Parts: sequence; C-alpha cells; structure tokens
Amino acid sequence: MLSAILWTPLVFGLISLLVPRRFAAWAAGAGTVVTLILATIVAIGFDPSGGLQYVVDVTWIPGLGINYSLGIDGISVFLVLLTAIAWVPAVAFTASRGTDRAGLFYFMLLVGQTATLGAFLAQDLLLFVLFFDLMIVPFYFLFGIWGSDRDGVTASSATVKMIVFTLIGSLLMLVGAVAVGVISADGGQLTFNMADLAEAGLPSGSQNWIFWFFAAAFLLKMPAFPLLGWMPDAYRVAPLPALAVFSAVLSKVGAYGFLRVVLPIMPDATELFQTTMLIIALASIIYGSVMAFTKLDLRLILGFSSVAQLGFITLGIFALDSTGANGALLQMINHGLVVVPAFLIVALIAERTGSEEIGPMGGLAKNAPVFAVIFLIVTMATLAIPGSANFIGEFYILNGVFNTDVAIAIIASSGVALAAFYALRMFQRTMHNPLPEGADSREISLRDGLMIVPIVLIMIVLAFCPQIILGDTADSVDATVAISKEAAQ
Amino acid sequence: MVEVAFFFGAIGAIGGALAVVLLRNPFYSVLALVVHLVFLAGIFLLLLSQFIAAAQIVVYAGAVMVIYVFVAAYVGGIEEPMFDASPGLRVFGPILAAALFIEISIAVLGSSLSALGTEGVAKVQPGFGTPEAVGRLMLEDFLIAFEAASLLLLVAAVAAIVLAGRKKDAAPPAESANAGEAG
Amino acid sequence: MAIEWYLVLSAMLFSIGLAGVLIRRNPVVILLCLELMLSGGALAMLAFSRLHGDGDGQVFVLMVLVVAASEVVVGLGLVVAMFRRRIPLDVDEMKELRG
Amino acid sequence: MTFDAPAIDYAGLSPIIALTAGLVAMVLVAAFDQVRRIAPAVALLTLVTTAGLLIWQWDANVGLLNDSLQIDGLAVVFSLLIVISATGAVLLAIGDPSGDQVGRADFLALMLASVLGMVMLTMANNLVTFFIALELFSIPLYALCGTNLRRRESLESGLKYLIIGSVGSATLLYGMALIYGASAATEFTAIASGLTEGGLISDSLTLVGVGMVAVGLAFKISIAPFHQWTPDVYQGAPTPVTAFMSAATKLAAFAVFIRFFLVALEPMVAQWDVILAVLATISILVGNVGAIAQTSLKRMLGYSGVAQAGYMLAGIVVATQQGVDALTFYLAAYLAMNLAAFAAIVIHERQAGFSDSIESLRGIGRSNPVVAWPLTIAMLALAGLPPTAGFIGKLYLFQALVEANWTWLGVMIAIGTMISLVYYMRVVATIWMSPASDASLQVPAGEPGVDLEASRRWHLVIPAVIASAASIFFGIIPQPLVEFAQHAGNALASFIA
Amino acid sequence: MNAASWGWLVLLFPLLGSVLIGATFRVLPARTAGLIGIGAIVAAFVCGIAAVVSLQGEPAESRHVTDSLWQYASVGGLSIDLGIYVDPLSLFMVLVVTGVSSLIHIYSYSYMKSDAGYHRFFSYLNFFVFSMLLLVLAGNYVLLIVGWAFVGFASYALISFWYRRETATRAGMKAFVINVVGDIGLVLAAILIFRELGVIDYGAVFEKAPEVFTTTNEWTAVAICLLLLVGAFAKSAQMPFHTWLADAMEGPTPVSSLIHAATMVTAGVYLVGRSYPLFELAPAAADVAAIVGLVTLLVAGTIAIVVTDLKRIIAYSTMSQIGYMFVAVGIGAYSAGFFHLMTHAFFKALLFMAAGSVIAAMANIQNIDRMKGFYRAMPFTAAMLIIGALALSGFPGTSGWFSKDEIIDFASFRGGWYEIFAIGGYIGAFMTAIYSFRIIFRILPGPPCEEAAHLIETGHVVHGEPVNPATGEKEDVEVGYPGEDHHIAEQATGMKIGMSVLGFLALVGGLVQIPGVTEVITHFLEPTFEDSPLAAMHPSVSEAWKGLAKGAVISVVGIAFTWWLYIGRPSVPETLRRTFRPVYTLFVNKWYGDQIIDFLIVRPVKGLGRFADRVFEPFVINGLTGGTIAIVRSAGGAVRDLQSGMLRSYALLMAVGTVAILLYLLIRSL
Repeated sequence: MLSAILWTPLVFGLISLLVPRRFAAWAAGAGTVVTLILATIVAIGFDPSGGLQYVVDVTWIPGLGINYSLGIDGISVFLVLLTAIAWVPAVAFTASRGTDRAGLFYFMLLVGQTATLGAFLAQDLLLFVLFFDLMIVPFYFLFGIWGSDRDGVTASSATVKMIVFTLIGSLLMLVGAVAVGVISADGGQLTFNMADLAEAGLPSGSQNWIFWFFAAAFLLKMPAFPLLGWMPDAYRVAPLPALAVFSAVLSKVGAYGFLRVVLPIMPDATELFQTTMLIIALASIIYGSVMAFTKLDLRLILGFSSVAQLGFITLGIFALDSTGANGALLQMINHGLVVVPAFLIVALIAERTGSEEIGPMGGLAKNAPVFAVIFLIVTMATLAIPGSANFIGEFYILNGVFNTDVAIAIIASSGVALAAFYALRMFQRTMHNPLPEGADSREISLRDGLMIVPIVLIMIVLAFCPQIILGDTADSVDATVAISKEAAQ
Repeated sequence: MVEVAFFFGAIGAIGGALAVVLLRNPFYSVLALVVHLVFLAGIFLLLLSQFIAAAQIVVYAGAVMVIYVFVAAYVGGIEEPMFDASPGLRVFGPILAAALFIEISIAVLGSSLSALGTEGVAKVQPGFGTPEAVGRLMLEDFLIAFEAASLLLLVAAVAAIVLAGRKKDAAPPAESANAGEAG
Repeated sequence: MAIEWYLVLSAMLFSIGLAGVLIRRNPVVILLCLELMLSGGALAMLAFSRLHGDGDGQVFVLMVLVVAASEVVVGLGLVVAMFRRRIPLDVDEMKELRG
Repeated sequence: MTFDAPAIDYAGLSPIIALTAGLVAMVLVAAFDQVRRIAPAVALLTLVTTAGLLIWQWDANVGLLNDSLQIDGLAVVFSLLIVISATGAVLLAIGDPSGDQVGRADFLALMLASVLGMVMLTMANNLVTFFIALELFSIPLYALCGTNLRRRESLESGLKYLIIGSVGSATLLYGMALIYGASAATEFTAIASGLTEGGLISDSLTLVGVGMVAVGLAFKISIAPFHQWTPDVYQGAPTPVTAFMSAATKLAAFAVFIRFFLVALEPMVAQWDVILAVLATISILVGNVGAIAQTSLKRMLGYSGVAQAGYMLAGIVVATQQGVDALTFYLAAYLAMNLAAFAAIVIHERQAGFSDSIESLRGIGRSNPVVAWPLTIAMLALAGLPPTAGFIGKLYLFQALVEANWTWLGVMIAIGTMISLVYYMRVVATIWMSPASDASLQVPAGEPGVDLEASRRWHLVIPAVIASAASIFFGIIPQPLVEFAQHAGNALASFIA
Repeated sequence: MNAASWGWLVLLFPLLGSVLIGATFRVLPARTAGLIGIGAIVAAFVCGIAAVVSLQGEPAESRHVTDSLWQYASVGGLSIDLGIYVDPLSLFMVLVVTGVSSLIHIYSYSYMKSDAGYHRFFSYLNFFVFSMLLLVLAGNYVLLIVGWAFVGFASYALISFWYRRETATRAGMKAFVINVVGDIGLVLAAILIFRELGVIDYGAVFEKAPEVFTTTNEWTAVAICLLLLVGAFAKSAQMPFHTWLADAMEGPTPVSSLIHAATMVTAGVYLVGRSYPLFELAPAAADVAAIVGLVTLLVAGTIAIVVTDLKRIIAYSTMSQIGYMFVAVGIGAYSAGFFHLMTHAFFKALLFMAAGSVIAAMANIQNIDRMKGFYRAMPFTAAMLIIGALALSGFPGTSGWFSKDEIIDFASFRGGWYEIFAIGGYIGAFMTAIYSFRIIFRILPGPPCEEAAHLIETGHVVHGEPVNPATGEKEDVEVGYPGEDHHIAEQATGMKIGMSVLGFLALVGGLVQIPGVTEVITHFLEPTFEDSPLAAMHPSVSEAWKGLAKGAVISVVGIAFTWWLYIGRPSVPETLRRTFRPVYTLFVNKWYGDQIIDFLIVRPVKGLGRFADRVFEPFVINGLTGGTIAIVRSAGGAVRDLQSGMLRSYALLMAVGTVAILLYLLIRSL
C-alpha cells in the first residue's frame, strides 16, 4: 500500500514525461489525484493506537545492511496526507497556466513528491537519508529551469547556492547516519531500522557529535536561523507552484526529522542540547518575523514567515513535552495547509498587478470580494488567530515550552504579535487601500477557486476540530517524547 | 684494491652525472651520460653482475645513446641560457635533491639491517651474475616479465613511429605550425 | 667494500638526476637526467642483489634497462614531433595548459 | 645448458594471451594499409574475448608462472572494469582526428598495449612484474596523449606526462629496490614474510622504500601533491584517450596498490596508514577547490579526478576487506559516471568544433539531449546525489571508514563533496538553466573530425547511454555491483581483516 | 429544552446569518440581507430570553449549566472542550448584547442603505455578534480566547470597513495588533492556569483555585490575574492600551455604537467579573484593575472635554465609563458594574446613533465647531441626544444616575483607601456632565449652520462631496462608503425605531435597580457571585440613597456649569484655554498616549526590522554563506596559481612531497 503511494507519483511523472506535451498535464494531475486517494485511504484506515502500520520491509542492499522498509505512524500519517494534498493544486495551477517543457516540469515535480513521501515513509535510517537528499534535486531543476531571474538574482546562481547549502547538512547527516548504524551495531549485525536503532541505544559520547550532523541537515533544510542564507534568493527565483509545495512540505521534513530520528535515537544528546536548540528556534522566530514585516516582496514575506513558523515548530519539538511536540506536529500540518494557498494567491496577485512588491499595491479587494475573503481567511490562519487550528498548535507549543522554560515561552509569544503585524500588513497592502493605476482588481476565477478553496475548507474544518489530527498523532508523539524524557532521568 | 676500483668508478660515474646536469649543450650532456654509464658498468662488475654490465655497455652506451646523438643532432644543440626563467627552481632544485640524498643515506646508514655493513653474503652460488644465471632466472621465474619487456620494446617502437614517423596524411610542418598556434 | 657505499652512491646518482630534472629546461637533457635517476635505482638493485646473493635484482635491472630504453624512445619521439611543429624545445615554454 | 621451464596455467593466462594476440594482430593490421579499416573491429573483438575469458576465470585463484602473477577475484574484477572502459574508449575513438592522423591501427595498438599492461598489473604479484607492467601501460599512454599531432596541447601534455611519469617510475623503482633490499624477496607474500622475519617492519630502510613506492603509485592515481600533471593531461590529450585513462589508470594502479600494500606491506599497516590518510585528505581538498572556477570541462574533470582519487584512497587506508569492497564499488561507479561524462563531451566536441569549455554547453539541455542527459547524470553521480551509484559508493566508503574508526576521514570526504557540489552543479546549471549562446553553435570550418551528426553515431551514443543508465541503475539496485565488488575483496580474505 | 441548548441556539443564529449573507451576497437583494441580519439577531435575543426563563426555573444554587458539543483538542492532559457555560452572568451579557445589537441592526438597516458594501456589512456585523456571544458563553478559557480574538477580528474588519481609506485601514491594523497583545496575555494566563490547576474549564478552575492558592496573593495567582487584565485592558481600551479606540471611530457609526461602545469594549469587564474567584484570591490584581480603571476614567474624561471630533468625544467618554466598570469589578461591586455596563450600553449606543444622524446631516463633517442649531433642524435627533447626554451624565432618574452612583456608593462603603475611588468617581461624574452637555450646547442651540439651514429649508440634507473627514481626501464611493443619496438623516424609520427604543431604555432602564425597591440585577446575578464575600455585602438602602443624592447634585451642577460655560459666557472656554495652555495642549494631545507607545514600542520594533534587513542579513547571514564561498574560491585560486603549467615546478612539488613523506617516515622509524 505504502509502496503504491510512494511510487505512484514517479510512475505518472514518467508517463507525463513521455506522452505528447498536451497530455502531460493530465497525466501529472491524475498522478497527484491517485496519490491523494491512496493517502486518504491510508489515513482513514489508520489506527491511532496501532503504532507503526502498513509496514513494508524488504532487504534492499544486504551488502550494506540497508532495507527498503516503509511504515506509517502518528507522526507521519498526516504529513503524508499533507504531501498528497499539497501537490494537487500545484500541478493544477501549473496546468491551468501552461508551462514551457511541460513534460519535464511535471516529471520533476512528481519526482519531488515521491522523494518527499519517501522521506516521510522511510523507516530505515539510510533510506530516509537517501530520500532526504533526493528531495532537493528535482527542486533544483524546477527552480533553476523554470525560475525567473529577479532583482539581479539569476535562477542558476540562486539554485546552485540552494542545493549546495542544503546538501552540506545532508552529507554530514549521511556520515552521521552511517555512524549511528555502525556504532550501535557494534560489530554485530548491521541494521539501520530506526526502531531497532532506538532500541540499541547509542553511547551518549557518540550521540553528542552525531546529533549535530543531523541537526545541521535539518536546520539547513527548514531553514533556521542563522543558516538561511540560501533561502531568500531561492524564493526569489522559484516558480510559484513549485515554491508552494517546497515551502509547504519540504521545509517540514527537517522538523519531522527531529521527531523521527533525533529524539528517539539520540535522546541523551537531545537532552543535552535542548537549550541550545530552543534558543536557535527562538532566534528563528524573532528574526523570521522581523524580516517578514520589513520585506516588501510577497515571496520573501511568506518565506521569512515560514522561518518563524518553523521556529515555533522546533520550539515545540525541543520542549520535550507531550503538548509541545503534538502542537509542533499539528502546526507542521497547519502551516503546510496555509502556505500552499498563500503562494498561489501571490501568483494570482502577480497576475493582477504584474508585481510581487507590496509597496505599490493595494485595493485589489475592490471588485474581488471572494478573492479578498479567501485571502483574509488564509491571512488569519497565518497569524494563528484563536479559533484556527494554527492557534491550537501554537497554544500547545507555548504550553509545552512554558513547562520547560518560562522565559523562552514568553519571548516566543512576542512572535505571535509580530506575526499579526506582518500578516495583516501583507493582506492590507494588497487588498485594501486605494487601487493604484494599472492594477486590475479581477475576481478570482472559478477554476483558480477550485484549486484554493478546498484547502481553505480543510483549514476551516480543522479549525472546528483540531482533535481530528491530535487524536491520531498523540500516541506516537508521546512515545517519542517519552524516550528523551527517560534520558533526562 | 676493490676500494680503489670503487672510488675510481664512483668518481667517474658522479662526474659523468654532474656533467650531464651541468653542461649547457645537450650534445655534450649526451656524451657525458655515455661516460657515466661506462663507469657505472665498472661498478656493476664490482657487484659481480657481469652480464648487466655488459648489457649496459652494449645496449645503452651502444644503442640507446646513438638515438640520443641523432636526435640531439637533429634538433640541434640548443644552448639554454644559464639564467633561468624561474631562478627559484635553480635554488630549490638542488636543495631538495640534496635533502632527498641525505634522507636516503640516513635510511641506509641508520638501518638495522646489519648485513649492509658487509660485502654481502660471503660466497654467492657459483655463476652468480653470469648470463646463464640471469637467463635461467628470466626464463623460469620471470618469464612473463621477459615477455612483457619484449612487448614493451615493440610498443615503444610503434609509439616512436607514430609520433616521429612522417605520415602521408600528417600535415606538412608549415601549416600544422599554424594549426599548432590555432589549437 | 661495504654495500652501504654502493647505496650511498646510488642515492647520489638518483638525487643528481632529480636535480637535473628540476634545473634543466631542454627536454632532451631532462630525458638524460631521467636516465640518471633510473641508473641510480638500478645500482641500488644490484647492490642488494649482491647483498643477498640473489639474482632477482639483476633480472630486475635488465627490465629497468628495457624500460629506460623505451621511455627514451617515446620521449625522443615526442621531442622530434614537437620540433617538427616548430614548438620551442624548452619545457618552460610549454604553458598552453595551465591553471 | 638446461633449465626446467615453469608450469604454465594457460587457462589462467588466457586473458593476457588473448590481449597479446590482439596487440600483435593490431600491429600487423597497422602494417598493411588495405586492412586498416577493420582495426576497430579487431580491437573490439580482442577486448570482448578478453572479457569473456576473464568471466570464465571468475572463480580462479591461482599463481601463474611461479607466482609472478596472481589471477584471483581482485585481478578478474579490476581487469573486467579496465576492459569495459577500454571498450568504451575504442568506440569513442572511432572517427577521432587523433586516430586518423597517426593511423587508426597504431592508435588502437597503443591502446591495447596499455590495456595489456593494466591487466597484467592487476595480476602482478612480484616487484618485477609490477614494475614492467606499470611501464607497459604507462609508456603507450604517454604516446597516446601526444597523438593529436596537430594540437600543440596534445604534444605538450604527452611530454609533460612522460617526464613527470618517468620521475614517478624512477622513484617507484628506487623504493622497490629498498624494499627488495630489506626483504630479500620480490614476490609479495615473500616480502611480507621477509620483512616480519627480518624484524624490519619499522626499519628506516623499509619505511623509506614504502614511502617512495607510495609516491610512485600516488602519482599514477594522481593523488595530491603528485597530481599536477592530471589537469593538463586530461585537457591536452585527445578526449577518447582521456576517457580511457581517467578511469582505467586509476583501476590498474589501485589494483596493484591494494595488492602491494595489503599483501606485501600488510604487516606494517600501522606505519603507512596515516601517510595515506593525509595524502587522501590533501587531494580531496586540492582537487575540489582546484576544480572550482575551471572553464574547461575536461580540465575540471581532471581536478575532480584528483578529488575522487582522494576518496578512493580512503578505501585502502582502512586496510580492511570492507574497505577494498567499498573502493572497488566506488571505482566501478566512477568508471560508469566518467565514461558517461566523457562520451557526452566527445559528442559535444565533435559538434561544437572541439571546444570543451563549460560555457559552450549553454542551452544544450534544449538543443541536444544526447549530450545533456548523460552529462547531467554523470555530474549528479560524481556529486554523489541519489539515486545514482555515486551516492551508494560514498555510503559504502563511509561505512568502511566508520567501521575502522576513520570517521574523521569520512567527514573530510563529506566536506570535499560539499565543495564539489559547487562546480558539478554549475555545469548542470549551464546545461539547463542558461539560454543558448550563439558561440556554442558556430563551428570552426574545416576543422578535421568535426561531425555535426555526432549525436546520431551509434558508437558514440551507445557508450553515453549505457554508462549513464548504469550510473542510475546501480544507484537504485546496487546489490549486484556490491557483490561484484565483494568478489574482489574476498580474494584478500586470507591477508586482511 | 434546557438553558444550554438555548445557549447553542443563541450562538447558532448569528453564525448562520453571517454565513448566509456572506455566501449569497451576489444573488440576495440588499434589503433581504439586512432583514436576514436583523432576524438572526432577534432570534438570538429570543433564545436568550428563553434560556433565562429555563434557567430561572432552576434552584438558585444550580443555576449554571455546562454543555459540550465535542472535544476540541486534547493532548498531554490539556483537554479543551468545545463547550459553553450558561449562568446568570453569561445570560445577562447575552441579553445585553443581543438586545442592543438587534436595535443597532435595525438602525443600520436604514443607515447603511445604499452603501455599496451592504451585504459585507451585515455579514460582518452578524459575525461580530456571534463572536461576542461565543465570548460570553464560552465554557473554558481557551474558547473564551477564541471568542475574544474573533470579536477583535470583527472589529478590525468593521473599522476598516471602508478600506479605501488609508486612515481606516491603519486604524484597523492598530486595533487588531493591540488586541493581539491582549490575546497573548490571555493565552499565557490560560497556560499558567493549566499549569497551576491542571484544568481549563471555568467550573473546574473556580473549584480548584481555592484549594491550590491557599494563601491570598500567591504570586502565581496574581500573575494569572494580571495576565488576564492585560487582555481585559487591551480589549476595553484601558490605559495603557487605550490608543486604538479613538482611531476605531473610522468605522461606520453603527459599528462604533455597537462594538466600540455597547458591547465588545465591555468584554474586559465581563472577563474580570467572570474570573472573580481568581481575583478574590489575588486582591492585589483586583486593586490594579480598579486603579487602572480609575486612572483611565479621569484621563479619558479630561480628553473628552477638549477634543472637537463628535465621535471621538463619545469614544473617550466610553473609555471613561468603562473605567467606572473596572473600578466596580475591581473593588467587588459586581452587580453594580454589570448594571452600569447595561445602562451604558443603552445610552452610549443611543448617543452614537444620534451623533451618526447628525454627522450624516453634516455630510460627514464630525467637527463640533462647525455644528450649530440642529435643535430646529432635527428635533427628534436632538431629543435623543439630550436623553443620551442626561443618562450619561447621571441626571437624576435616568439610568446612568442609578448605575454610576451605585458603583461610587460601594467604593465609599468599602471605605479605607477605597474612598479614593469614590472621590475619583465624583470628579469623573462632574467631567462627564461637562463633556456630554458640551456636545448638546455646542450643536443644538443657536443659529443653524449652513447644513442645518439647508436641511430646514429643503427638508433634505446637503449632498456634500463624500470626503474622508480625517484627511479630507475624496472618497471612492464604489468600495463601500455612502453614495450620493445616502444622507437620509433621521427621517428613515429604521433609525427612528432604533433610537427611540434605546432612548426609552436609557431613560427608564435604571428603574430595574432602584436601591431597596427593585434590585433585579443584583438578584439575577446573585447565583453567579454566590460564594463571593464581596458580592454579599451591600451598602444599606439609606446610604445608597445618600449617594444617589450626591450624584444628582454633582450632575446637575455640572450641567449648569456647562450651560454657563457655553451659553451663558461663550467667551469663557477660550479664556480658559488660553490661561491653561499647557494643560490644554496635554489634554488635546490625548496625554501623548500615541506618541509614548510609538516611542516605546513601535519605533524599537521597526528599528529592529531595519537593522535585521540592512545590517544583519547582508553582513552576518549572507556572510555565513558568502564567506564560506569566498574562502573556498580563494583556495581554488591558490591551487590554480600553483598549477603554473611549468613542468619543472610540478616536478618540484613532487620532490617536496616526497621529501616530506620520507622525513615523516624516518622520524617514524626512530
């Protein structure tokens, strides 16, 4: 089942690469839809208390002790679903606008989906690392080939920067992962199965350096302060549909990695470096928010806002507290759901005003009430207005951190106020105020609405009952957190 | 007696070698090498390897050096300026060489291989170093190396023809020179 | 006559050859210096072969002679080819390939 | 006079015999003008036969001719890889101007000779064969580099390679002499026992000998600081030759490196492993930073070759069977990616008038997939990105290193790879992400060998496609290659951990 | 059907109304939208009454019902239900909210007629009512925060309803951000509550609190209450979070009257009253509430006296009146506080409506200096204004008289240092009289200004160019701001109904709580505050009446003084202004509240942003990336320089390498 989910996108991607270009979009669309259906089936059939489920475990490279082992548990189930959801509008949007060399584009996009799903599904550490590295490659091409040179940043240079710096971490992680396996095997049968590794337990001495190898990878991928040098340029040039999924899902893989790998396998180190990580997260929140209300480019505003959001998520994870971690996980999904429509809206705005700078913008709401309302809802979710699922996420995160370190919790909460400011600023400067010359306030077309509204509806449903997610995640997350809790004792 | 011979040979060999390095006209250097090889052959004799010594004289001083002479004559004796484009090398080259020499010497003299102090095994088996002995070894233990060596000579000949031999399709010097510049 | 002396001599020849490679610019001469280095090696071989009273070394030296000859032939071939192309016979002038 | 001829195991010797026969035949072909055209066919036939015989000898593990050669897993595996790369090179050489100038048969004869030397080297089991085989593969290569007589670079690279190479072999020879002196033996296992019995494991004589041998070999596999010939030669030599030597030289030299250091010098691992580790580190750094900001593709690959050699050397440092496996796997992967890259470059050169500048690749992604895809895959693989064999290769190396507590060297490799991403990805970016520049399209008229149809020539496309396909395939299903590599490692099972 | 189910219905109707109007805005004719809006609120009101009825059926001690739809979120022991808590207090609020809202909806039905954003307006307005009801009915603190934030959002949306105006959007942003600060306070409070008590539902919290906080003023308890107060102050525009309210007047007048006078701004009072068990465990915090309330009521009063913008005067008076309520709940006069909350809702809403009608007649000019002689121009409105002003200034017999003075009585009754609240209260009352009648005397009597005159002659108001009163820039009519035929002033029935009903309530509303006679409110709220010692004690009837007398005197004197000031000796104000120049400037600049906040918070944050953008990113962040790249590149340069192409230098390097290696090995061999 999971294999089906994992490989469906790739297969359809190949198809859309091979079929004549006018069918490419259909093939890709079909691929994402099928994936979504499969993922939904899995999510529905998921048993909250069942631990790891739908397990697939086949030896892949016996020579290296690597298994092709997939599985899904509370931590990954909704992230998989999120991935399946996010890609649909991305493909649909591109299809509706049409693109140069469509086949190749969809191929890369879907390879990206397979890789991302792989990272979420992998239960073998090296398999995880492999998919984690693989993720970046298609996006390197997507951003580079279909990206546009903006503000003196050329697509190729920006993407080279991106792939180099995100892979720096990944390579260290590769070494770290191998070290984890070898050291905990300790001459015995070599395995990289995460559960077994967590069982085996790593000597805390080696945990301490391996921890940073993994942390480097994950923090760079998010990206977190101060390792986000690659982010602005990449966001500047990227084609928006690809950027939407990139920002929505790929950045989460970093945070997911902490939950999936670091906490269970390196509990002692986690415990040891907890404060450091909390401070890094805090810095990301503050820096991200501050930059977000300083920048004028919509992409960068969203980019830095996700830096801040991931700061919150990291904060929740390293609170090493049940509520914090669950909140973080919930927040990952919420933020993913928010970002996709946000970037598509940016694209729509760009179509109407021909610019992505909020400086000269305004008044778009004039003839486009529906568009405005959709954007308003997204904005409110972004700033985690109480009543949105995002709020519950942040609430639990703050609660978790509060139990860990009051000071950090209080400082972090200031990020919420900043978020309110930059999110509203973004909304007002585009939708409100006088309508400048040349900008055309056009109502959102039904077609585009159909891409965005469903996700907005999901957000609303979650707002009414975040328990839908928390109920399924709680057990697995608590188990994970418990491990590092024990380490504390 | 042996000492005298050794030092005589040694001085000759070193002198020849130095001459090769220091003489500015390649043609003289070639001749100096011949001298060097002859003296070296003498030292080979002291090491009871008559066959090698002979081969050295015949194959080397005889055959190979002749090619040298031809080439040196063909390309003409180019006097290279004493003062070097990069004087650094003039200084560092000898220094490094000296360093290497010292290191090897230390290695040899500092070695715990006691036999080094001796003249070698007291009595070598009869016929050591004679053509027979060498030939036997070559056809018994080192047959493959022997074959390889012969192939090597063949290949070298081919290579020489390939590079130096005039091809009908090879471009005449003048235009190919331009091509050279163009390339 | 102790073997050490032969070895020291061989080391000296080897070094002189190296020095020659480092300071001479005419490829022909450099080839000659390579011969010196090789003969240094050969001498060491023979010395040890004498030391152990073991013939392998001598065979080895024979091979060395062959190798040296082949190198020379190919080397001179290249020199001639270059001479034909009017390429100055000075290794310091060969800077087409650099960086 | 009488002598008892050694027992000859013709079966074991068959690959060498086949190659020799092919070589002689080729020389004959060269002699007669009317049959020159069949030269490539002869070459391919020879290589295929050799490959067949090697596979036939897959499980062999015997000493030949009084153990002057040893045909075993290591030899067979490496010889096979060498033959494969040679085959690729022969295909690429068809229609290459350098071949046409010197006479295709002669050209191929030299190549076969080189292959013969290499194969012999993989089996070499005593110092004499070691040395002679090494020269047998080097000397023809010197000549091959110079065979594009029209291009000054070609000759220049040839001479540079020859001189530096000879210095290297001289050093190697002297080192061998010292080791021979210390161990009183030329046969590898005998050397090991000689050294241990003589109590000369850490004697100055031995160590200096080892050092000089290491230098000699380091030169062949272009380890910094003995690497400087590499970029020049890679760039100057005719591309098919570069394609051949880039992988094959490393294969042969590493084969004997493994055999000599892990069989003959195994007792003194503790003495030399640090040296090699340091050398590996230096070449990783030097190679990678050197490759940045290169404008010539071949030159860049030269530097990257230096770095890759550094990675591979790590496999010897650990001195474990797993290390050998990892090294072999990596070499095999490297062969595939390199062949893919150079095949693509050959096609591109022939179409773009022998310009291998990275700039000339602009917009190729649109105009010329046959060049773009193999080159892209090769770059990704060299950069060690999944899902390519390069990734698994690095993984394998890391495992070997961590197992043997050489983790810091693994980290060095990781760092080197990070740096390498910069230039590999820049090439990919140029291929796909920059608009075509007119410069890349206009071809200097009358340049011999220019062939606008190159991207449709089967003998150029097949190597490119197969090699790049292999780089991907073994990235997804590496197990066969892993076992292939382990076959090499098992040969040494009796000598190392 | 029990009270809880009615409570759910109360919530349901406005939500439905909002969604329905919002969803069908394209097809629905404007009027219908308005009617739906009104209907929804009225229905909610009816359900509210029904809830009261069914709750009153219960015995006093069990007059609180909780009901939960489903588990909202539950992790790590922190479980939140989507539940409501129905008790007299919440129902009281429900009635006030729904009641006043219905009237204001009716008013708006006419007032907003011909506004392009008609549907949007009613959709938002219904959503606001829903949020407000959610706020008051919420069954736990988290849900309270939800309602809390929703009203904040609604207020934002309605303040910047005419989003074409940059002044409006800026005001909306300001209001929202300040309210978010308040929300954070609440969030932290909730988290702290959960950490200390392990529960989050009202009932449970109030039960456990006394067990946990055994001694009064435990710092955690105080902290919780202070954090709650942060939220309360921000929402109720108390110092120092008051600056947003005045700007909020950018919104349409009905909005000002509903959200920024009658209901939302009083949420803070409700919060304190709701959490009284906590506050009584932390009296210190309660006192803080009272003191801040006092300060605000005085400061706001002083400002209200000097500003000239009609709506802003009323806005500041609102702040001041809410100050009274905070004093009340702070010192424990709960019933009095909520009584004042109710009456204030009546007369303040009324005042705004009347003001709105005047402003409409003035073609959106809000400066009272320009207004004159509306008494004859708009008798009905004038009457309403007067009623409102009387009630506001606590004229004997009016609702304001009863409610305000009950608070002051309680203060003096508690005695001790609480006397200062009484004194301050009276001063405030005096000021109230002045500013409320300042309005009356400035705009009603005298020769009509041209607009008034035009109205008298033509029976129809001037059609001024629609301009933004704040900036004077031309309005863009299409985005929702009154069109040409908008100025229907008081003729429209909807407005008449709304105003007259409220006028009536403002007059007689006080009669429900005549000391010793009818103490409906007190009795009604008793079950909520049953276990509060403070709520239990009452000033005796006689004292109460004494207090009322004092209040009556003060208001009458105040009104008289104002008459003398503006009618008797119109020159006096000017002389006063000149003599007390510094004081006047201080007042007229609203005590520099905006400037202070700007200086303390806005600028530092913006500065931080500029620093991050201009200095930190280019140098540090990009330094990290660019720096590494530069290092590598330079290393590459070095390597390439070494690669001189000179064969002999290659050999040299080889020699160096060899020598070095041999050296190491030699040392090794020793």
